[in-house]
Amino acid sequence: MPVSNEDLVAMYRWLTLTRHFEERVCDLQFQRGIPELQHASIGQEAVGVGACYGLRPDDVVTPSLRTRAAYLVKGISPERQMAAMYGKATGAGRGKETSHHMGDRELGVVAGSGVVGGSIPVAVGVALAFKLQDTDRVSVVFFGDGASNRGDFHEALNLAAVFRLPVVCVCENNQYAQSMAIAQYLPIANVADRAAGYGMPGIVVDGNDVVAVHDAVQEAVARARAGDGPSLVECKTYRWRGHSERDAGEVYRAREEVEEWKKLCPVEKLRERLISSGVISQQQVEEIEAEVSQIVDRAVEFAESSPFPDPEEALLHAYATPVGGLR
Amino acid sequence: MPVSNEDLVAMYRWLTLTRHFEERVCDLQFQRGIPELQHASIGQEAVGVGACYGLRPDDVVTPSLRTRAAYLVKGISPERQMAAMYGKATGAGRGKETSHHMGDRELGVVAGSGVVGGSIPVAVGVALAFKLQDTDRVSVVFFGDGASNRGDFHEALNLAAVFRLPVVCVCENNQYAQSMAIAQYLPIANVADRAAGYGMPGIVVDGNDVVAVHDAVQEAVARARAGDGPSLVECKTYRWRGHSERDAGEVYRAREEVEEWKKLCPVEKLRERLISSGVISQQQVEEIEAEVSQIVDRAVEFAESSPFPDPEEALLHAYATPVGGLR
Amino acid sequence: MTEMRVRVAIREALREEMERDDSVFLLGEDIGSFGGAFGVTKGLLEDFGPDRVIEPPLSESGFIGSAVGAAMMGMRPIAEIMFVDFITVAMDQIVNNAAKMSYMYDGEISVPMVIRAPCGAGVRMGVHHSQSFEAWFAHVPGLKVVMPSTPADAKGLLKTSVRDNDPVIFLEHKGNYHTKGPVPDGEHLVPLGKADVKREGRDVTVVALGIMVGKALAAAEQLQEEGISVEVIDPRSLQPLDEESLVASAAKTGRVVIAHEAVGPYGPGAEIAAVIGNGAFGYLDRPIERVAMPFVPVPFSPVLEDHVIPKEEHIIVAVKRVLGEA
Amino acid sequence: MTEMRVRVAIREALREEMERDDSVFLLGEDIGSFGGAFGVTKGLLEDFGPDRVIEPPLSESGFIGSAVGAAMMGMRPIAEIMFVDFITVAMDQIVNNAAKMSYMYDGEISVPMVIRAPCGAGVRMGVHHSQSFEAWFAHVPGLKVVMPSTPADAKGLLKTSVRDNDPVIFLEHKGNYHTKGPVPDGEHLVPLGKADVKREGRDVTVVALGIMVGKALAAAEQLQEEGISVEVIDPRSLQPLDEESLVASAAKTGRVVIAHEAVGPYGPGAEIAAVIGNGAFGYLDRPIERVAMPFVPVPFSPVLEDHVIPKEEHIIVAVKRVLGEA
Ligand SMILES: Cc1ncc(C[n+]2csc(CCOP(=O)(O)OP(=O)(O)O)c2C)c(N)n1
Ligand SMILES: Cc1ncc(C[n+]2csc(CCOP(=O)(O)OP(=O)(O)O)c2C)c(N)n1
Ligand SMILES: [Mg+2]
Ligand SMILES: [Mg+2]
Repeated sequence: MPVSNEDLVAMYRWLTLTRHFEERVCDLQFQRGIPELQHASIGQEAVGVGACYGLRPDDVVTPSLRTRAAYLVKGISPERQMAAMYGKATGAGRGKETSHHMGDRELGVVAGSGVVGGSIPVAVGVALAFKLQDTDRVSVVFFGDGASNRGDFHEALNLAAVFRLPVVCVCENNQYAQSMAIAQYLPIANVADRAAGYGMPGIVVDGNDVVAVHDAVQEAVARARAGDGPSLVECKTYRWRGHSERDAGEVYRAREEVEEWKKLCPVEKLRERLISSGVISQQQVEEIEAEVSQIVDRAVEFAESSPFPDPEEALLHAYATPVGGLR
Repeated sequence: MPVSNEDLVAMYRWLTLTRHFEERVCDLQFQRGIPELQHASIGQEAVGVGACYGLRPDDVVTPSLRTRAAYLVKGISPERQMAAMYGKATGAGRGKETSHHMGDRELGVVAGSGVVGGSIPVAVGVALAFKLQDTDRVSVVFFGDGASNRGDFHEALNLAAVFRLPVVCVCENNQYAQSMAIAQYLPIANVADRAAGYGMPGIVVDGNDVVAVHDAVQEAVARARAGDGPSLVECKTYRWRGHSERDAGEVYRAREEVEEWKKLCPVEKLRERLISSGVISQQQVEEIEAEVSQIVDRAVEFAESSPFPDPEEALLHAYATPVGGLR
Repeated sequence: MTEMRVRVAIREALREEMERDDSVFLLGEDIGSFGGAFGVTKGLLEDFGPDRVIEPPLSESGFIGSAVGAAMMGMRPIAEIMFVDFITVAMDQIVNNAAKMSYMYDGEISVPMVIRAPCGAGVRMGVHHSQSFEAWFAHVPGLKVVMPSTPADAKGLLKTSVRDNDPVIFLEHKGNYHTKGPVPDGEHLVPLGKADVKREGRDVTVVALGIMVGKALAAAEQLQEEGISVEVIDPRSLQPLDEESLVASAAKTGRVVIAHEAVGPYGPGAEIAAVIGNGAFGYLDRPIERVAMPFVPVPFSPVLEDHVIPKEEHIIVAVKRVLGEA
Repeated sequence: MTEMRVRVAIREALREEMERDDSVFLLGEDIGSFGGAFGVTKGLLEDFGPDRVIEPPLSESGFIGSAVGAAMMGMRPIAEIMFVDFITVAMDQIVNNAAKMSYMYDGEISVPMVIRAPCGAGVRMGVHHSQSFEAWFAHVPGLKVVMPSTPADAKGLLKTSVRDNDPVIFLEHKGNYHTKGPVPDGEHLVPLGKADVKREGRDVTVVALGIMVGKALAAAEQLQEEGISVEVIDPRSLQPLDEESLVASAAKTGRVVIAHEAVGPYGPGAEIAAVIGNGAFGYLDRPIERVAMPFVPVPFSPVLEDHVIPKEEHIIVAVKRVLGEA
């Protein structure tokens, strides 16, 4: 099913919102002393937007450490995410979790692991449940190029392939794992080439082209939903900022490289397409900018005006069934 | 370098010795109460023989759980291996280790892990040392088809590829992991196809053809020695007996299948070649049989007449540098 | 009551829970036609089919992780690790995913899964097939840790574990599978966090875990002949730990021996000793003694392995020591 | 003596040992131009080149396992795990390979490697970046476990660890990297297995691990003002553990508080309490108190995290409790 103009505009709005959200956090990180260390996804927004736009509400997403867009598109409000960054009671797990690993049971988001790659088997297990429950729900999991070197990637994809589970594995290949360049750890051209080792389709797409991502993932989702098993979709993109806001990202790569990639901005790319094809006007673009900027303003206001959790709450909910003194 | 007739005869002798050794252990397992549970390699002897024959004494081998031939060809005497099976002081680690995971520092054998796949990274580390030490020694590691599903396989092969380490990864594909048939866990045709995911050569050979194994491994060894990095060599073979002597191997596979594979016996295969090409006579065959049979007799005698270790030795050598009460 | 072995009691628990609740399924290598390395799951594939008895590829991290995901989606996986020694490859999934989810979601999600794992020494399989890691898991908030000793407890604790909403590490000593004992007929549930006095006594308390319970009872029997009255108490779960019952028994007898098969240092007995030392302070007549595996790996050779495994006689010596007789 | 931070002391130790011995090399993600997540290895790639400062792919099991193999072949790898929380993915390589080799070869081979891993809470990174697992490793025969608290100890213990022939788990508390202190000039080695009395006192012994040493000293300072004389003793290594010195201090003061950042149950303090409870039995006037993280994961939000981290004030309260004042 080709995307409609409305879809394109909607995706554009998500891209813009993600960009604004991330930029705002970067601006405020030190200025306001936001406790969560931001791992900005700026430059990579098209992956999460393209992959999650068009999912069913009952599909389940497991994010990577840099998948802000997925959280937004899956419906976790900017307010809640921002509050999570501030460690507020209105945030993730009432302050227990960071925004970039948060889960949401109702919205179908699995809390991510801080251990890179550790969430891939979990997401495959989500798909296993869907299969056992005889539903046609789909599990979508995001991870980085670095994560594709972890044993869990291998074990999880193999498991998914053997049981033909409804899972779409989306690799956000941003060319770096922290300070290490992909050539230091990937001895082949594409992460997607590893799919052949599990007999599943491995697709490479321009990760800065939200439509390309969307189409590839939707195709994979359709396969999964039809019972035809898992896929690996690799989205080639780039991390504009450092690994985190504590990393200027400058010791291990050339500024020129960053500049080159900035020319391939996923937000601009879609904007140009929309404008040149006459789908939206420059004015509409500005309206969207203004709108999302306000949304982010409100998110910051919400976060800042939210209360911190009661410290004593730290002692609760390590267990779902507290017995014998466990809480 | 093509194998000479002497090489062929020597390999035939190793095959026969391995077969006899293994058969004897199976015979004696319950009859004599041999404490080590045998995991017989019968039917797979060509893999270890072909891969280890022709290695330099300073090359290092890391066996799988079913690589009796590798131990023998690397020079661990049948006496010592048999004594290890009996848990004698003349065995592996003076009784601390079983015969099928034993190591030998002098002979260049790394003690295997009982955790399937766990030894692959260790063997890659051996190769890393060789590279850092600027030698042209080679590390050869054996593992099963089941092990190729472990994360350690993935992480180790990737590491080896990234650093172009001198390691040859030999997969003993015997079609089963314990009771599970390969179709239950390998969603592709060949384990060797996974090599592409690491950009290293992946070669499939008839694992019952000792010459084919030898040639493929020697080629890979030459590549490794020349600094051209790792290879994955998959040897297709079959486990004639159960997973261990406690498993009759009959619930999960058809007798016919076993019978079919027995027709492809690696020992017979080489014998026929040697006889039909006139390299050895039937009489020589019988002489070899008699000779290895005696070797195995002596190994059993040695094992049975060897003393058990002093029980107190159990308390020693958990540490290489005993300090502060540690021993 | 029906006499049965631990192996059968566990199988019954699995069967009953699978019958009771469709969301319960088994996940493990060789648990199907093969019946599991120790024969525990024999017959279950035939009875429940391959959607309830699932054999994943040899990839413990992958399948334990997938059990976490399935549990979060409303299933109740019971995963089997063939030997607890191999659980080392799945530690991250257990410690950082299974154990953390409830907290990360502030209680809004649960991970109702059980990991069954045979533990312990005595099978002549050497350093990689004989370990005991219960102390590790009991040190992880978010996990529950169960160690049954009798067929009745094995059945009742496992059924409770399956119904529990938290991840439970269920440790079955390999040497116990053939242990026979009476199991109550009909629905039989044993709560987590309740120690069980396996034998009442006055003079000394022996706190014994898993396979050591049987050895402690045998030791108590022998000591009785010498007029020494030994109380044997089995915590049954290490997390939660029934501190109150342990302290009460210790306060009553004033002398305590703790027996487990794991190595001593930083082992489960350390916590139990610390808890009792604190809770029964002033009631103890003698220092607490620990009986444990010496601080070495478990060697293969029978003479070596037999030398390191803690036995009845070690308990007897320790009891005499706390009585001031040795 | 030169004043320096722990971070620099560790870097000096690495540098000196690399200069001294060609077989020493570093292995870890982002330890090169980036200098490591905590800046410890800054400058070492430049000085020693990529054959001595090796950056493997993101695969901790793979590269820790490869360190084992390299160590068996005569190298002395120092591997870095970026946060000890991630060591869960490499447990098998550590526990079943590194720790077992010497025993499997009956002492004929050794695995001289060090695994450095930042541990502990306080960095606002939540459940997966804040844990303390020292008790796990100290429970594994074949491993040595070191936890420095001061710059001098960090340097001296690390140098000793590099020269040791056994695998050493070297745990650096993230909150300690910036701690300053004097470090002896020239060759400075601190033995494993020797506790250090960081402050002498008469009334109460505080056994403190890692980052808790500084907090214990601060608490002692405050308590001094109230006329309470606190002895602070730092085991420095948990394996080997200097039981004698701990018992001697406890016997002297008769009152013991144990402080660590790991969660309490089955934590390192359990073993220390058990050892002291046994060794100093009869000398103790009051039950041993433990100060530790409550039994929950470490939450992200600053107000929550600050609430669970054990602090000076908790030590003060515990000291008063063992003095019968609270
Ligand atoms: C197992 C593990 N090793 C190391 C880290 C530290 N770390 C956090 S993110 C990261 C890089 C991950 O790279 P990639 O998977 O490509 O994701 P990206 O950050 O590029 O989105 C590293 C090394 C970690 N969190 N977990
Ligand atoms: C991590 C791990 N999981 C399970 C086992 C139990 N086990 C021992 S051998 C084996 C089968 C291994 O299959 P494969 O790698 O093909 O080797 P083969 O036995 O066929 O030679 C299994 C499941 C183990 N030892 N380690
Ligand atoms: Mg990346
Ligand atoms: Mg096999």
